[in-house]
Amino acid sequence: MESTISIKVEFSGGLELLFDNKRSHELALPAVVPLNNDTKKDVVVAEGQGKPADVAYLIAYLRDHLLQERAELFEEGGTVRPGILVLVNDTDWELEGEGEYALRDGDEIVFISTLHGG
Amino acid sequence: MESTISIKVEFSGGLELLFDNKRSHELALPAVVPLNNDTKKDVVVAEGQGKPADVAYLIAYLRDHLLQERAELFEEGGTVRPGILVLVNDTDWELEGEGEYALRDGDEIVFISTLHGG
Amino acid sequence: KDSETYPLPLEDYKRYGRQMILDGFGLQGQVNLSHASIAVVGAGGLGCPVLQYLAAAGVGKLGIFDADTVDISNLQRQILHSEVTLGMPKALSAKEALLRINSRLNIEAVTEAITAPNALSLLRAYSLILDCTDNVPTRYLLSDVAVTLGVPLVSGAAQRLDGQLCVYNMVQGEGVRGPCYRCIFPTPPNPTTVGSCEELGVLGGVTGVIGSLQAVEAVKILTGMDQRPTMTIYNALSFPPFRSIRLRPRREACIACGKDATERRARERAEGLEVTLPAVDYVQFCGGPTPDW
Amino acid sequence: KDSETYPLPLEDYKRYGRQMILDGFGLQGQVNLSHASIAVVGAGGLGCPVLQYLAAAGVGKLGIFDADTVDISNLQRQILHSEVTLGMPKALSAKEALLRINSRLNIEAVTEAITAPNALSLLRAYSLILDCTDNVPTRYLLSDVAVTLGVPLVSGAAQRLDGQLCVYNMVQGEGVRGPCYRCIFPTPPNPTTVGSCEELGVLGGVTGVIGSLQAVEAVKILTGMDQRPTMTIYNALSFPPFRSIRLRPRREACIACGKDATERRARERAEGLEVTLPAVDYVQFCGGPTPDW
Ligand SMILES: [Zn+2]
Ligand SMILES: [Zn+2]
Repeated sequence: MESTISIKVEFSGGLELLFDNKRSHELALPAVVPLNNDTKKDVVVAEGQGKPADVAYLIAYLRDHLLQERAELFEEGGTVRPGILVLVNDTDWELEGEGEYALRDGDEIVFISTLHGG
Repeated sequence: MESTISIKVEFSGGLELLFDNKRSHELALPAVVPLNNDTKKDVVVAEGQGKPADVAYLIAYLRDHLLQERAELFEEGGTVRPGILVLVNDTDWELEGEGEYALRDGDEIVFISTLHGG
Repeated sequence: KDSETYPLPLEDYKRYGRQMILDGFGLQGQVNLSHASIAVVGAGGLGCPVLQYLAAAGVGKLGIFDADTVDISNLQRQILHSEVTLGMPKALSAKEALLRINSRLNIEAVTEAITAPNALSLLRAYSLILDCTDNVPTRYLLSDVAVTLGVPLVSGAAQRLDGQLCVYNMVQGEGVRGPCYRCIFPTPPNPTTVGSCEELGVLGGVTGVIGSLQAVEAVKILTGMDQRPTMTIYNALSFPPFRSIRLRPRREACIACGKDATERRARERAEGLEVTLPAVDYVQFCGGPTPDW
Repeated sequence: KDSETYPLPLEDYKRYGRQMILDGFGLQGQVNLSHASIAVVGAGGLGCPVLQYLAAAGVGKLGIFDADTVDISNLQRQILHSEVTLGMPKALSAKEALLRINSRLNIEAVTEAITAPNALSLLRAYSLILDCTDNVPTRYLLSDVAVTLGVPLVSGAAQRLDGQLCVYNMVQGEGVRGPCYRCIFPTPPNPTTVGSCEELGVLGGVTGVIGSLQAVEAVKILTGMDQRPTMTIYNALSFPPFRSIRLRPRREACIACGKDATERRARERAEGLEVTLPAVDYVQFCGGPTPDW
């Protein structure tokens, strides 16, 4: 099956600076992805060896394909670095299973860097 | 056909005072309604004599069933009184056909009274 | 000689540095602000935070228009006025407070009420109008003035725990402007449907939120940051507390900004006549004299 | 004798009438405000509008905590300070400005920096803490203090054209409290990922929006209006400019507000000991000394 899902990604709190200064991105992701979140375009997922694209895969995908520089400002150990909050359709991702949340067509995922200025 | 649709209605800018001081209402409306927006519960719509429930019907319904007092503060001549802006899923209703917009299950309609204070 | 070399006095680089380093603002943004003239109509709950932030940001000229005097009941939210300026015209009280923040400000404080006969001449010198007023007839009048003078109108309103923000008559690109107030509300509400702050009350922080948003919009317009015709509404008790709406385009039939009115003004200009407002009796059009605010 | 008959001085009915007539506020709301003590930590971009609106609203006691002095680069947004108070401690400059607005205010101006050793004793007298600071270690410290003292924390932040607002440790009903800052951000960011206002800049109006929202939240808490643990984020250039998020519940394993920490504090209280903060070196925990803001 070669189907893809379309999602919307937003960056806020300065994270957009890492992504070409664009806050809003529309992405098409493969519906089924490797268990190890390998994001190479030509990777083949063997029958029964994949999982639905989830937020953990999205984080890897953003790091590998959209990030312009300094990956450590966004990703750390397979998840977002400390100080970044993730929203799944305007809900704190902790309520949705964090990285294991399986993306659905039309979902909106927001990455917010917490601010400290006053 | 006896089907109904569920919609969410919000009041803002002081209009909620006319509706039991409740900003948020969940409503179930008949999917098909009389052409004349008769909102009586037992009205029978003859085959081919109805229309899909639209915003004009919703305004009549709110006036007849939810309004607590002083209908002229909400409705006038089959539409909202001057100074009230209507949103269909966060879009100005003028872009959606105003009263003729056919409601869909899950729609959110917001009625905003324009404010003048400073 | 400095003014030949540098587009801003040297001390301004230090004073306004925190905003000049913003993307899309820069030195040019600060130069734009320093040359801008903004009319703030109403020095009450909304006008106070608006004036404060525009003064602090280094706007070249500020016009303060208010015919009221400071009353004790204003102090709960009108944070430029004080116990010491009770009874003073608000425009003068605000001017005094602003000069404390920024002594180099050029301020025109007008204590005359803005009316249809004097509005165009009082506001002609300004490149942007901020509506911080508290009554319906003046809101329609300011919208018509903005359309007639071809300047954007940043409109704020607050009552109880509710606030609204909208930018009218905004440039959208090549000759295209967003809707005016009349495009959205062609018919004024019946005065009996309109409450006042005196009757309804208002929370000070709510006026602070909306006034600050107006100041942000003004800076965005003057520095040329991205701008679309949207309306934002706020309620302190709702979830979500804010909603933003994309507005309709301008109405062809609008008596202020529609086709006929635009042609009339073009004709007046071509004939060297004074450009005029739509022929409307604002007070009667809005159903009678302004209620007591 | 008046004070026996009336819960408020008579002039207050006039001065605060515009908010006392609000639904859910009323006379009791004003009485609550007049008895409240609020600690505002940071008298900078956020603290200025916060203090202004809380002072105007008639809060009984305000604590202003800031160890900085007024610099010319502050004046672009910190609207309680002025050219006249350059070089003065911000806490004192702010106090002077607030007393002009409301001479009856009871203000404690503290120019000592809040640190782990002095935080509990400095803040113990307050029923609500507002975080208007500009650095990571102090944000964690204030959250821990709020949890330890059992008071809500209204937290604001602003940088560039972005702002964030969140209420932590909020009472949710019978013994249930919302998450603390550590529940949401258990691990502090690496200092190299954190910019300062000096490096990144900030627009004055943005601090006005967030500070005003903090003041509204404080009034909601003190008057007992509806409250849920949500976070609101703002960007002046986004559409929509505001987003609000429902937050997770508190974390059982949180080192500040989780099960173990709560039991430790209960034990300390039972044994008549002084209640203590989590054993954290805030500066080291956050990866080194505070950057230069
Ligand atoms: Zn128009
Ligand atoms: Zn916690």
